[in-house]
Amino acid sequence: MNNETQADDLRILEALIFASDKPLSLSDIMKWFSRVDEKYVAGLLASLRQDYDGRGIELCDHGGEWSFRTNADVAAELDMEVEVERKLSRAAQETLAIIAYHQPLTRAEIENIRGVATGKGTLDLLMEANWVKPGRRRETPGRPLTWVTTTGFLSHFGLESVTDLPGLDDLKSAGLLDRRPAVQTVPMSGELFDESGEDAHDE
Amino acid sequence: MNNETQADDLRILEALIFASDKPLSLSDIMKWFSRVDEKYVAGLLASLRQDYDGRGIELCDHGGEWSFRTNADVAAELDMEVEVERKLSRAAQETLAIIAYHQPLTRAEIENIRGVATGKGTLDLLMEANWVKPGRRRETPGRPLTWVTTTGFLSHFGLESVTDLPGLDDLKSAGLLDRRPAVQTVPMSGELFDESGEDAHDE
Amino acid sequence: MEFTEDKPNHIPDALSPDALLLNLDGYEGPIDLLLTLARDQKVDLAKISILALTEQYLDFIDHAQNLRLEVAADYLVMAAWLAYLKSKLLLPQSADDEAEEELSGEALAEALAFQLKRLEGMQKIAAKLFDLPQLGRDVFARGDHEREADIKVKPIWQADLYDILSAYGSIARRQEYKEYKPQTWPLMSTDEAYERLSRMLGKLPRKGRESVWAMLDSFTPEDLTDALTKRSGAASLFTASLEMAKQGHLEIKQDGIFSPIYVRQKDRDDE
Repeated sequence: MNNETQADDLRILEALIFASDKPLSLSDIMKWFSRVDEKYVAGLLASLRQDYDGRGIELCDHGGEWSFRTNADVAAELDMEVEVERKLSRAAQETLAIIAYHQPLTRAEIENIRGVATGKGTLDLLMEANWVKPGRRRETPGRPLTWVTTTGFLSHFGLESVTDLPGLDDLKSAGLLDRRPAVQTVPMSGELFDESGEDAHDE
Repeated sequence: MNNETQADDLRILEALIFASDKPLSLSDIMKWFSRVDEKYVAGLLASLRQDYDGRGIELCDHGGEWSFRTNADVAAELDMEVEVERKLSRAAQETLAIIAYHQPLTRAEIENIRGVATGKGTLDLLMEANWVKPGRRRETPGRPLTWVTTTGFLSHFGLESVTDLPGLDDLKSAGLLDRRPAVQTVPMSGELFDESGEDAHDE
Repeated sequence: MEFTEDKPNHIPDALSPDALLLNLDGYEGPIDLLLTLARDQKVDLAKISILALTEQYLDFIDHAQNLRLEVAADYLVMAAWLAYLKSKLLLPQSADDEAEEELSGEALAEALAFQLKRLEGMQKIAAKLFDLPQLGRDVFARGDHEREADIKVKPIWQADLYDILSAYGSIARRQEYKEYKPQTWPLMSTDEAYERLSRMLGKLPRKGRESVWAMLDSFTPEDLTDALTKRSGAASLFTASLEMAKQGHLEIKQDGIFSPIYVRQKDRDDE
C-alpha cells in the first residue's frame, strides 16, 4: 500500500463518515474498503482521529461507532440554540446511572438499589431515548431480563465505552457497585442467604 | 488579538459551520463573533478553508454562504452498489424466451413474434443479466443486429444447450399452452415493420 | 419584625408532611427520606449513627399522621423495620441471638448504612453523568446533510426456466388469437403471367414485325420447384398467352397434341 493510496483512502474515509447521517461501525465502513483488511482501516481511523485532535470538530468512537462531533470544549462558546429537551426526571436519571454502572442487572436489582419500586414508565422512557435495552436473561430461577446501556447512550454522553464512565473506579473501590440487596452485603450475613445462584460479583 | 485567541476562534468557527443545519453567511457568523470585525472573521474563514484544502471534506463558499461539503473528487468513491434480487418482468421473460427459441433474430423479429414493441431497456436488462448478447449483423438492408443467448443463460437455467428447450408440443402437454381468455391487443402483422429502418439505434 | 429561620436547603420540603405528598416524584420512598435525614447529620454515611437516624425517621412518621394511607404504608414498613433495628441496637446482645442465627443489630445497621451509601453514590454519579457533555446540548453532530453516500441498488435478476417456458407458452397462445387472414398461396396469377410474358417477349430477338419463336414452357420462373406452383405457373402463362393472342400481340403454334407450344410476339397491324 503506497502512501498515495493511503492518502486517498483517508480522504474517502473522512468524506464517508462526514456524509453519513449516523455513526458508522467498522463493519459498515468495510463495505467501502472491501479490498483491504480491517486492521488497515482501523489504522486509517486512528490516523484520521489524530488529524482532528484538538480541532473544533473531532472524530469520535462511541462503542465502536464512528462519527464527527463538535469538540465538547467549544460548547460554551457555541451556545447553539437548542430545543430544550424535556428534562429527565430524577428517578429516570438515577435508574439510568444504576443501569450504566451495574449492567447487566435486573429490574429487581435496580429496585434493591433505589429502595423503591421502579415505575414501568421509567424503563420505557430510557428505552425510547435509545439509552438502554434489554440484555440477556439471567440464568437464575424465573430467568429475569437484564438491562444494559446502548451505543446510543455512549454516543449521547460522548463515551468511548462503558469503562470510560466517570468515577467508575472510585465507586468500584468503595465497594458500591454491588447489585445484591443490602443485607446480603454484610459479611457475616453471607451464610444466612443462599448465594449459589448469584452472579453479582462478575465485574 | 493573540495567536491563542485566534486558534480558539478558528475552532469555534469550525464547530459552528459543522453543526449548523444550513450554510451560514458572514453576517450569520458575526452573531457569534460580535466582539471582532468582519474582516477578521473573513480571515478566519480563509484560513479554515486552507486547513481543509485537499482533504475529504472541504469548506465551501457558495454565494457567500459557508458550509462543509464532501470533496467532489471523492464523492464518486462513496457511491456503492448493493445487490438486490429482482423478479424479471413479464416483457423481459417473453423477450428472453423468444431469443432462446428463435436465435439469432433481430429486434424487429422479436417484436413481430411478441406482437408488441420491445423497449430498448428490456434488451439492455437481459444483456446486463448476462443472458443475451448481440450476435452477428444480418446481411439484409440496414444490417440489423441479431440477438443470441449466452453461456450464462445456459448455466443459469440449467441447460446443456438451447436445443434442450422443450418444443411447442412439449409445452402443450405440460399445460403451458392452456387456453385462457386472452385480453390483449391484436398483434400487428409483420409486414408493417420496415426492416430496413429498424434497429437504427443499434449500438 | 418577624424573623424566619432559613430552612437548610439540603433538607427539602419533604420534611413537612404535606410537601412529602407533593414531592413524590423527587422523593420516592423511605430510603430516599432516610438518605436525606442521614445527609442532614452531615457526617460520612459510614460513621452515621443509625440509632439517631432511626429515631429521626420514627419521629417523622409520628409527626406525619395525615399522610395519605398508601404512601404512609410504604413509610411504615421502613418504620417498623427501623423500630426493630432500634430495639436490636438498644438491647444488649443475648446469647440466644447467635443461636437463632438472626442478624445482629450491628449487621442490620451496617446493611442499612451500605444501602444508604450505595444510593447516595448512585444519586451523585447520576448527577455527574448528566454533567457530561451531551449530544445536542454541548456536542453537535453535523447539522446539514447535503448528500449521503449513495448506495446504488444493483438488481440481480431472478427468473427460472419455468418463467421462460410459460412466457413462451403465452406468446404461442397469443398467436392463436391473431386476426383472421385468408390464406394466400404463392401462385402466379394470370395478370402476373401476362405482365411477365409481355416483358420477356419484348426482349427476344426480332425479325421484321415478329420475334423469334420461343417455347411457352421457357417462360415459367426457374425457381419454382414445387410441382403445384410449377403447374399453376404453366397454366397462368398459357391463359395469358391466349389473352395476348386474342389481342393480336402474339402468335401461337403447336405441332401436335402434347407437343411443345411455341409463341412469338407480333406487332399489331394497326400499330
